[in-house]
Amino acid sequence: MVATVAQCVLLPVLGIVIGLFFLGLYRKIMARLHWRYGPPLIQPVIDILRLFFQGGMSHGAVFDFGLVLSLAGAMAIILFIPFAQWCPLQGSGGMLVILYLMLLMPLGTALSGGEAANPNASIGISRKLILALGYEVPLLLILLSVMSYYSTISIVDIVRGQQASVWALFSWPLALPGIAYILILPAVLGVRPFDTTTAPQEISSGPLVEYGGKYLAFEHIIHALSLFLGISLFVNLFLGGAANPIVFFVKILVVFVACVCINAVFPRLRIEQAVSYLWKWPTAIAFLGLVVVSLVK
Amino acid sequence: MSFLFENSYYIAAVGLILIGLYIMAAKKNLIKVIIGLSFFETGINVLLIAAGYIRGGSAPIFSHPDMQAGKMVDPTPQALVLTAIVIGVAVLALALSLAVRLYEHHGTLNLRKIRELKW
Amino acid sequence: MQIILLTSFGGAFATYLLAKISSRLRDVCAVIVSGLLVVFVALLYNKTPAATLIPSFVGAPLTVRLNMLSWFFAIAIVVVGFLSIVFSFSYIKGKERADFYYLMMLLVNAGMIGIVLSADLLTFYIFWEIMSWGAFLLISYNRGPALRAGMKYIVMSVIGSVVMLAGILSLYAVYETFVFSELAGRIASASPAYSLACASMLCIAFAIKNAVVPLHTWLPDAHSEAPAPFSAVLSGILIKMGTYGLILVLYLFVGVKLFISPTYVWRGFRFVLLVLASITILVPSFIAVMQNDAKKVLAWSSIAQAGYIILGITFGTTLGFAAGMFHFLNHATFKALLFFGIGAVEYRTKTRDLNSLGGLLKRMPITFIAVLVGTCGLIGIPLTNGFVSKWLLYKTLILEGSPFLAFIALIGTWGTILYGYKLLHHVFLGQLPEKYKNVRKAPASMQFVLIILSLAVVVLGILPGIPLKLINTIAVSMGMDSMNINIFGIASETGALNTVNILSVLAAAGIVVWIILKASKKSTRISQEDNYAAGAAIPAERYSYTVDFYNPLYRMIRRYLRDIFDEFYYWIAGRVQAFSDMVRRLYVGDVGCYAMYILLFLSALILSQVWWRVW
Amino acid sequence: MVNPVLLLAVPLGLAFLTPLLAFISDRIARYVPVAGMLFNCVVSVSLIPSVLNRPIIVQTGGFAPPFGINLVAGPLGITLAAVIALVGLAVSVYGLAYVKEGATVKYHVLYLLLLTGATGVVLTGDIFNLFVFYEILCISSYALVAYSGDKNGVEAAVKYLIQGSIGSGLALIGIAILYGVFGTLNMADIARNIGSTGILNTTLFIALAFMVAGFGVEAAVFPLNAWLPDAHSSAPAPISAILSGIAIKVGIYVVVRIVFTVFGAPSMFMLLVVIGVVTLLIGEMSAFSQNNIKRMLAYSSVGQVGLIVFALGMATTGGISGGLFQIISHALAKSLLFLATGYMIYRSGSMEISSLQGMGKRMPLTCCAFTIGAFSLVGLPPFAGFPGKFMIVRAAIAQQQHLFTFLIALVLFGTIIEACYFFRIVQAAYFTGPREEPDAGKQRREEAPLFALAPMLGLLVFIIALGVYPEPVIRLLDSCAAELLNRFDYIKGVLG
Amino acid sequence: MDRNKIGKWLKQPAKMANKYSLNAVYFCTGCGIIEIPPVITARWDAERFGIIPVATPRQGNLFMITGYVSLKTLRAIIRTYEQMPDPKYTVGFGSCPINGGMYWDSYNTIKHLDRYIPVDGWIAGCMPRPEAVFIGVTHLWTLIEKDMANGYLRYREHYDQYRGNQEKLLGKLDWPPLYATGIAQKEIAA
Repeated sequence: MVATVAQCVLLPVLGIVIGLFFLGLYRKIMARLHWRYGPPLIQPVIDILRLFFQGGMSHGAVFDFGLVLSLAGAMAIILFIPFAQWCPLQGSGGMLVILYLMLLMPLGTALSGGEAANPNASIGISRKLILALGYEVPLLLILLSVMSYYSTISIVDIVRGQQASVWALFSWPLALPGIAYILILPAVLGVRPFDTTTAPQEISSGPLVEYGGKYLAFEHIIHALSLFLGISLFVNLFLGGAANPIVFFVKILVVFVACVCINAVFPRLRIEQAVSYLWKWPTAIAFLGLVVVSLVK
Repeated sequence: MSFLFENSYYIAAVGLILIGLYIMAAKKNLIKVIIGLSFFETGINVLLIAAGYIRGGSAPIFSHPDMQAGKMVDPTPQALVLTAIVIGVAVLALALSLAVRLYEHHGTLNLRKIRELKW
Repeated sequence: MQIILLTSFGGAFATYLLAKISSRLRDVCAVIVSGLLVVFVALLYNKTPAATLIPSFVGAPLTVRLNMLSWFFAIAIVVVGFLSIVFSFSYIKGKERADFYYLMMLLVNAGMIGIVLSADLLTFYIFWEIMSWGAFLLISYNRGPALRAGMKYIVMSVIGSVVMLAGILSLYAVYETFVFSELAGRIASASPAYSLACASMLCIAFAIKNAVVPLHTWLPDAHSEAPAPFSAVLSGILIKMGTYGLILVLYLFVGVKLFISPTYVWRGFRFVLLVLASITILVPSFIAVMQNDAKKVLAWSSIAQAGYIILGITFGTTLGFAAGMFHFLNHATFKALLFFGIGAVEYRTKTRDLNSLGGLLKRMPITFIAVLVGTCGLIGIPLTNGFVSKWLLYKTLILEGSPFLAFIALIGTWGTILYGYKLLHHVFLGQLPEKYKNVRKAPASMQFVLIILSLAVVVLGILPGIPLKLINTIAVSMGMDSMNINIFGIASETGALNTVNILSVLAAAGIVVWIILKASKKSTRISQEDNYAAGAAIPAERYSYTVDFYNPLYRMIRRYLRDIFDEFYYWIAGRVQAFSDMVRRLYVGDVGCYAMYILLFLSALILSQVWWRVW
Repeated sequence: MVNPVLLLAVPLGLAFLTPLLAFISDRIARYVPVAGMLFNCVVSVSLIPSVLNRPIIVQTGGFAPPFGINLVAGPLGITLAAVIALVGLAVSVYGLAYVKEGATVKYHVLYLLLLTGATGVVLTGDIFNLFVFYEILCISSYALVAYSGDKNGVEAAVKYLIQGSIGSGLALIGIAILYGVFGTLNMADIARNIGSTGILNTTLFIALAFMVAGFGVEAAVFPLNAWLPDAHSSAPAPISAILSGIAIKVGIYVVVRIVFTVFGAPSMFMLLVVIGVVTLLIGEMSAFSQNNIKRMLAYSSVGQVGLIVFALGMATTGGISGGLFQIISHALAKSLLFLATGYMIYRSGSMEISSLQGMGKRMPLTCCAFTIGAFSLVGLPPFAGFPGKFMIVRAAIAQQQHLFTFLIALVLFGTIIEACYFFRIVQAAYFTGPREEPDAGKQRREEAPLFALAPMLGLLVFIIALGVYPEPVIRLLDSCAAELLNRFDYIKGVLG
Repeated sequence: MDRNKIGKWLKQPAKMANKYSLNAVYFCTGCGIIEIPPVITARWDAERFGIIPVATPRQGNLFMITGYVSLKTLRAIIRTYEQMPDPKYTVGFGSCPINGGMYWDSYNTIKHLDRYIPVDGWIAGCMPRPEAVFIGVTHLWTLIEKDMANGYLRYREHYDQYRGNQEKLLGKLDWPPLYATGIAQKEIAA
């Protein structure tokens, strides 16, 4: 019981720390790929600190509420996804709960951005939701293939199943959804070339347009958490999770760095281009994967 | 030949009926149609009478003690025909009076032109 | 039982008569009647009375009975009916023909109660028809486009009715009975083809009412044009009478054992139903995204949600059945809530055009919260009731090896998210247009209804065990396996659900974040005019991006989402009309020709006999 | 025990008394039809229990049945007589208010004659007598159609007269042939002579064909019904009501009586079924896109006739009692519709459906009556149309034949079309037109007068009562069906 | 650069965070903006110092007025400045904002930016080189360190004056005053 509560407290903090680290790393890697020196790794932390000391501007109760919902949702999901052997809420609904809790992040941001009443925010939200629809099609196919392959809706069982044999990414029918997941991973994470949602140059950073001060700080944290969550979901589903936190951290780090390195060289896609990409190859592969999995079963 | 002779009443009746029906179906003028109606009814009346007629039979009245019922023509059709004639007259009268009214309204009795009520 | 029916029908007419005296009296009477119904039905919990209404109608008695299944439906009917009456107070005040409106509301309500109470198909059919034409009169109530909607509704409804009549009588022709309980035993023994034919006919009728996809076209128009309180009833309850009918057919007449048995006939039947249900989920969800009329969005959404219910019920496992039943209850709550909410907005702003609304959050906060909760339920955000039923559905679909169905259902949920957010955003978020600056809060009676239903959505989401226990009882009585229910969800080896964990985690995280938010440097409150617009001041009229909200998506999917069935039905209707026009050209108006008709008939009759001896 | 002859004698006598009374006072003359129909109503209803046991045979002039003219007051005859009297009563009360100008006295005379004819047809046991009553009915209806003397009325009357005369002439030919073959005019006697072979020789068949074609004109089955839409739509409202409600039902009665009882020709049943379905479809489809409301109602009558003939042609107890029930419900509902429409047209001044806009406000009760009548015709519970339709469909499905399955599908299709146009009118009456403030509505009310409203409400009560509790009537109709189906009982009952 | 001195961070976290996270509002007022891209891209890489351009004033704390300010631009500048959250720093960039520069006799540009919004520092030159920008930033750090970059406080303090100047030049402004104005105006009148 105490251990569970401790995990419940610890894991979100860990998630935030790792997420911020990833953000810093992301900026650093990007800078290096641009032949720049780049900011220090802790630059995101400095930014967040600064933002907390800056007075924010609130548009109303829902403006606050949306962000709280978003961040709380992000923190809650961490408890449902195994971090190595730690998964405090494994018996509370499994993958399906994760899927639905993941909605809270965009929904909260969308509510908050909507209350801000800025058209740029509206456009950004619209893009966010369309993009989400775009990557959910292959993502759902992928998740369903994994779940029906292991005949379970519990992510812990899926991890256990892989640890018993091989990693799903390297096992036969599940390799297809694995590849599809790799193809859509940047879209899930919302990094380049799929950062149309918050494109600063086009729509003044979209839903974030009215965020200043602590609100923006929260938004950064949410972004950090979503990076962490997206990758740890991938690691759990296809790279067999991990037996101890260090290995897990290494795994997500490797995946993240690979993902960033590959995608940093792409220019930003237009939203239709993004969606049509997502609905072509990744969906086709994922669909094939689901067909094969249901035939194999 | 004898067939024609023996059935002459029936032939006449059927002929009248067919003439009447032809007129009613084919003629344009309402008065002619009414005349056709009259033909038609007359034909039916003849048919009824013919149905009860016995060649050489007497009137169905026991005016003579020797008379046998078998030799008499059937009286019932005659009674029927009387009724039918009355009915026919009534219809005819009504038809003619309606024809007058129709002419008042339309200025014509041509049934091909009186087609306001259709479809 | 009789008291319930007497109250419902008598109450309707009493209300109408009292309305002639005073409108205040009418309102009171309507509320008393609908409230009494709630009480009566609630009192009958877990009782199984039965009664005969008319000993012999057309050679068969009209009987009523109550069991858990019908109680489950009945309680939803009376509660939503009660709330819709309460909501109507301010909504209908000052509109024309309010007396008639109340009469019809109560009558439709009574019809629905009759449907779920009836113990035989004849009674069922009679109440069904009463409900149908009552609904027709209510749908047409708003005039204008409502006429077309009403026409469409009643034509499809009548088609459904005649098909159902044919189905009922086909059953009767073989089994010589209308009574459910007697039919239940015997159908399994009949020839599969015949019982399949009967079942399909009944299913078509129920599918029309339930708006399963090829038969759905009446619903979007009817729902959006009906008066708001009735839209809520229509969407929440009335179309679910089709669901009730389907349950009767599939689980009672056919029997779940036979229905999910792997025999060729029934497997095909079930397959067809499942495919239709998944199409019903998928396509309408995305059509809803493209609508610009708030109630049309909800209407299409009703079709899609009905698809979930049908999918659950036709899937045939206990979990699937539970999902369908629970989703019925949820849909009754959150969709009624949404219709009420949008109705309140419409009442205040006199429009439901999404492109012209906006920013009402600051003017109608309670309504916003209600619609937010309703939308969350619709999407299935955890801690709302929609989540639990969808969870059950997905779980059974995945574990029983139908991942494709699960996929379609999940994608449908994404459509739901898109239009759900669109609804919230266009009505409540964004800039408040000048002309709605002075919009007032919804009236108290409306707020009461909204609050009650919002609470219901949340409470059922946190304590799903309450209805699930009931559903479990029903499922067991239908001959299915029992589920392991606890108050916070479901426990099993293949994946448990525990809402209290989710609740506590979310609540804790939310509180922590909230405290951080409040504890850090205080933010200044700014108005919506103070908004970043590249350094320009906000134009006073409007500054809100709502037209073509999902434009890139529309461009991509619009051409695939034509309502071809609607077009097809209109085409058929046009053909029939043209053909009818041709037929009536037979009566040319020329009496000679008519005389020829008579003679031709006569000669045809005689000649056919003389030559061929037909007769 | 009342003598059924009174059912004929009283209205007939009153008909001739009316002009005399009119010398004294026009006012009294107006009430004569009401009195006559009230009397008929009471007598026929009081006769029902006794005829259920055995039919009452009335001999005229003391001749025993084969020779004299007799009345056969069986269950079917008395039931129909009661319906005729009931609808006649309602329409005559309506006429008190509606018929105000023109030759009112002649109207009442003709009206009484029409009803006498109708009652006579259903009660008589003699085929020529039947023809005579039939002609009384027809001639008075020709005259009544033209009663208003306007353009359409006269045109319709002329057309009706020509077709009707051809029809009755053909029927008379049939009677003549029968008489030529058997030498008797008593229906029971003819039936006995024909026997139960089931297959008719050519002569008999020709007689049957003539009679079916002849009487079919009044029954308005498909190719013979061209007069109906004209006459029903052009006649004054009460006459339309009585024609639709009663006259065509009498025609159907005659056809059915001849086919079932006199000839006992099972081979003709199929003909009836087919004709019925064709009539139904053509009637409903023609009504579908009508803009003239009365014409639409008239075509709807055609459709209903088709349904009734279809039901009767099935020749099963269920089918026949369903068809008879449909006769009753249609008589009530259609006359209600015509009565209601009469005042709606009177108030709006046009027969176009579009002119019914806002009628629901102007004449709420009339509109309500119209709506319920329409619902009943469509066959919605809890109105009288439902049990009838239900029984018909049940009987058809109970046949368990593919042909009937197909036909019933067509019938139901017709029902759907019927629903379409009736609901359209209901919408037009209630939900179109200018939206009004609730207070302003009261001033513009122009409800029909009390005398017009009372019969409508009376019919309404009957429609609902029949719809809610049809069982007694169905039991009555079952014995009527038995009368039709067991011709030997009929023969035995009449001839002893 | 004292970015890595943990003691300072613990002592004055707000000041340190403000210093090393200067987010510049990406607002191209005039020709001077042409020098900003080299500053933030690979050649000079301002991100080393935590300086990145951001899309909206809500997110930024550094406002660079890059070049001449026409009347129309001034309106937007004022609006943008007011929308930035406190603390915020303004830097006049190039000679035009300082004294009008080559547009000193133009009818349509302003000569002294600091009449309309408070300016914390100037970077002179026409145009200043990127190096000058970095020098300007290091000066700004010093000012922040010494609490002298207090333009936002001055703006609040003398809001009436600023607003008065703005309205005198631009006529009626489309947006309501940021701070309450009544009391101070009375003082002026007195």
